[in-house]
Amino acid sequence: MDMILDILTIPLVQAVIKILVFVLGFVMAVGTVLTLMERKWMSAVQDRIGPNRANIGKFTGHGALHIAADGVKSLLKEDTVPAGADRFLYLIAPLFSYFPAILVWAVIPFAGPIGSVTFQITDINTGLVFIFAVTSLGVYGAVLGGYASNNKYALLGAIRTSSQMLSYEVFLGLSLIGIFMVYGTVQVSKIVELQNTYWFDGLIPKWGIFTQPLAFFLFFTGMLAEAKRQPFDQPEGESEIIAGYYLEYSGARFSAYMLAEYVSIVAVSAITVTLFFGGYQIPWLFPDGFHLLGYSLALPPVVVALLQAGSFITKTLIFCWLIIIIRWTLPRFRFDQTMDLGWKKMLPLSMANLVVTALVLLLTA
Amino acid sequence: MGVKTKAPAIEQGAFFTTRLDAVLNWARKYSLFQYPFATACCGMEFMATAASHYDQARFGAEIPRFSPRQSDVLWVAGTINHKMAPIVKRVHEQMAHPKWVIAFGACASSGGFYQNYAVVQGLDRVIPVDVYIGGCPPRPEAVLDGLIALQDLIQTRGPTGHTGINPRQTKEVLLLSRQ
Amino acid sequence: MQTAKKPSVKTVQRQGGFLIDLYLPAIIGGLRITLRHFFRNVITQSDVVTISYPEQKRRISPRWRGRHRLTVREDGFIKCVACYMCETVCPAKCIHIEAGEMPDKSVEKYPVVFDIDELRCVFCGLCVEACPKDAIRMDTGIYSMASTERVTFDYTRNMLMDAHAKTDKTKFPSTPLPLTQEEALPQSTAKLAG
Amino acid sequence: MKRSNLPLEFGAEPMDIEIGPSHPAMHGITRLSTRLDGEVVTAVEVEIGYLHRGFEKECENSTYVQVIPYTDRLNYVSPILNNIGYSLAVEKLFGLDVPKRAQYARVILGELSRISDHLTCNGAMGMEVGAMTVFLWYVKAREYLWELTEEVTGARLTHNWTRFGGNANDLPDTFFDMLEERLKKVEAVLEEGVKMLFKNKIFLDRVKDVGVLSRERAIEYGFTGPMLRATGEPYDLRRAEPYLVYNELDFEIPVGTVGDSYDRFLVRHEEMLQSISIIRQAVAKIPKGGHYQHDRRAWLPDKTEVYGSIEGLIDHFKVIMEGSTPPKGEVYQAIEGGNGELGFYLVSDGTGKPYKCRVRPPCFNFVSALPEMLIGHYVGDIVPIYGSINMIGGELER
Repeated sequence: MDMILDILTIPLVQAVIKILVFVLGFVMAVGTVLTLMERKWMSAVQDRIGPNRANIGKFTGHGALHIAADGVKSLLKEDTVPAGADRFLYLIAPLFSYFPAILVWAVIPFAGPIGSVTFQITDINTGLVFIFAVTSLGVYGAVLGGYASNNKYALLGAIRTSSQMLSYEVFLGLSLIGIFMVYGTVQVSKIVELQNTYWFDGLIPKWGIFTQPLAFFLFFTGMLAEAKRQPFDQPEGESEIIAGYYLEYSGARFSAYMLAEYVSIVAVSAITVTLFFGGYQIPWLFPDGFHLLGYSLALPPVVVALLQAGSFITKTLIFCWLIIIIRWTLPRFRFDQTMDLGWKKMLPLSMANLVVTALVLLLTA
Repeated sequence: MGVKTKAPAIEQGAFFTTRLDAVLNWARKYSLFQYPFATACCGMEFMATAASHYDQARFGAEIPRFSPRQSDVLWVAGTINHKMAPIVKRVHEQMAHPKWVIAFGACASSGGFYQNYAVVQGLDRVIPVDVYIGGCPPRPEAVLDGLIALQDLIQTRGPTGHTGINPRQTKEVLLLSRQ
Repeated sequence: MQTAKKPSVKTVQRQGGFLIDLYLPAIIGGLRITLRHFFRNVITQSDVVTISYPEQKRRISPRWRGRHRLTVREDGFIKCVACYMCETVCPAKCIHIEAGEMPDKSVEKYPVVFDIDELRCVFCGLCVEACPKDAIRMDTGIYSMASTERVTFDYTRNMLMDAHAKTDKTKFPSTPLPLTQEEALPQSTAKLAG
Repeated sequence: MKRSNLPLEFGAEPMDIEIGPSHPAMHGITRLSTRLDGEVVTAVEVEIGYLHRGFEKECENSTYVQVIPYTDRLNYVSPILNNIGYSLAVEKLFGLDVPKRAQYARVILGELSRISDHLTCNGAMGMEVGAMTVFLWYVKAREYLWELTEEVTGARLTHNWTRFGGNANDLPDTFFDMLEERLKKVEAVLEEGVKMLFKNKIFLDRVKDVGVLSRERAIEYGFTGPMLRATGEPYDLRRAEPYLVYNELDFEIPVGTVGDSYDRFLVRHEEMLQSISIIRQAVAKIPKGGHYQHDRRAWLPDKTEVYGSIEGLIDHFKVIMEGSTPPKGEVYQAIEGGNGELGFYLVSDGTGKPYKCRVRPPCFNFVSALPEMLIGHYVGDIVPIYGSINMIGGELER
């Protein structure tokens, strides 16, 4: 027994366990379920029922088994490699699309620390910069896939992806500088902790959405574009370039792209929640319990950690849901309009945001 | 014309089906991504079937993929003329295995009442067809029945569907020679 | 030729302006509608219009032109007299009739073969209109035909008569156009042959 | 290939790309060979013929009444309008009069058809710029109307409903019972569509000022229908050359100002509202009476006569064996179809089969103007422009 506890204190073992639990147990699982939930939720918007027929005996689980059916089927489907494709790049490209969506989780805290145990895979002190570094990798999966397919539509999709993602990263970064300035750190765990400080005698939490409201809109829009979700899904642009960069992929590799898209939705939601909605924080919940207007309720640390994890997961799921509902509400931009929006509207706005933030900080300091 | 009986039931013993096959076929039949090759009037009924009132998505046959690589079932909805036939054939060839074909409506199945120089007298002269849906155009109910028939076929026959060219067993008056 | 009336013209209103340029009002307005649908459908399913087809069936019009049936007389013999009207008028040429005679002359002429290729049929209903004997009808209410085999769409005389026996005549009352012979002949004494 | 004179950006090599025939945006059946400079279309060639079904040849080999089912499949989004156009042409050939009730019934069902056509077109336009939900709602609304027409004609889409001298059957009571409720539902869906799209900048950006064709060019190309009206020309055959009972009904002709995709969208939307109003007026005014006036040359007598009298039976046999036999001559009859002027030109040599039956499809002209509308726009614009012309393969290629 002691030996097990000893092993558990080794940082590497802890990290492996955390990776398994967070990435496989949460991210991949939610990403997979989202593939079905998108179909169910869009059906609800469109006055339909959505998939519900796959059954084992009488059990259908309101369509839950369709996930299994889709998964098994796509593994069994023929894996096509088009003639003239760059075979090696073509085969490995889908893997690249996972990098940003998975690596991001390294720095995202799920709950506050209990003693020395943190619920964060690693707490590097340049966390936010790390997030940027990683999300900018996302372009490779799409570009390599589109380039290697030897298909003009796929190539168009790849070109669109690269220019869209590169342009949107610019103001994505600028819009976050406001967050750096307000909280004075780029360490993700610190930012989340500082979001549990309050204005007006502990009434209103200093969440990112309250300290940087404009930055939230800019950041969220930019993140939608990074995840290539409607209204910025020109790289996939179903009605004109059919499926964009993954046009030629079939079977398991196609599912990999699809799944990567959903996983990146989860990642986008988690980053947004972490930076702007207090991360795992519940308002007025401190490590020792609730405190509001002089009233307080003491709670053991484990319960607090559980509550925090629950809050983080709930907030993330709400954002996943919102992103999906947005997709079924809005039309998509034309490609050049996406660029216009990025360079001519979002970029000046994020700069203005910086100036205003700086002024306010200067005046209040 | 002699008396026709119902199609012979699929012989059970002829296909050795293991448990694993059954599970795999189950997955295949509930995850049919579709390629809507809608050319004409039947395309309108295809839309109606996919729309809210009939909601084809209930059967897992959602997500129209316009990339043949990613689709499992090719819905040929509408008239196929001689100019279009090579394109259907090409799309069918591009589809990744396993794949199935549904001939949607009279024109795709048999040429319908276009018995002339322009129209292919039945899709099965170009590519093998797994399920025929009669009607001009078929009601969405018929389309869903066709989909269920395809699912049954997949469950019993596995990924092959109807192998080879479907034998033309009707004794219709052929106005055109075979292409 | 009617005389042309002066048209009243209405110019359509193009939208635009500052509020629209802000993107957000419209996005929120759109979200309000989709969310209304979403929550209604998730909570009460009140907006869901889907018919769960194989279990639920929609009412279809009694006039719906479905699969054919061949009607029979009261003594059980087929009403058709093999006059080839339907075969002539059929635009799809999907009806095939071969006429025959009864040896005992009780019936002048009847179809020995009456085949319909339902896969070619375009369900226009002209055969029903063209029938002078009310012998063919499309009111079986069978609106759905799908099969993995082509042959299953070939319907022979007996199969079509079988469809007649199975038709629920109360659910699909006679279509207004082909009155039955009995209805049409209240005053006439002579019955037409057949 | 029609080319633009624009210089290539960056001196880059142009990319040739084939769009269609099987492409989600091509509605199945047209091929655009485009040359792209980056994302800008510099040259387009439209190739049609992927749905040519030999309509005109089929007509020459069919009797007059057998052509009616073929006309259903011309513009398969508004089949009854085709029925009506063709029947009016044959009736003109015969010099037949149609009972008033039948004319009103034709107006009612024709306008229902027009609504379903515009619903499909506007919905598809929404879908093509990504608003899938609106499209499905519009198709849902169309379904309500199809149930109505099914109640009358016995088919959802291919009705085969008009005859020479009236209609195959009368409007049943159930139709009138259902009508008002269904129209209300359609109006509700249209209202939702307005809220989802009409003020949405993303949608407006996609359709505004793309695919512009001036009034003069549109007239030169022979545009009719919503496409012409969107350029500001109030030309509507229901007013310009009235047929049926449109003179007794009040409606406004919506016109646009610029002639871009957006105007077409708005004109179609307004036309749906006008059609609903026309239907309401017609239902209030529809007289009692017969739905079919028998003429022995044209089509079958009443079934009572067929069953009860030898003359009726002979008429019946004759008209089916020989076909309807109009006098020698030729006519052109045009109606305002879903897409514009839908004309039927018939030549009769006095036999039971038309010597020639030519259709003037409205969307042929639109497709001919496509290169002019597309060149200089982005790839992403091809889709909404193409959607806005409402190309229907059946009538384009016949």
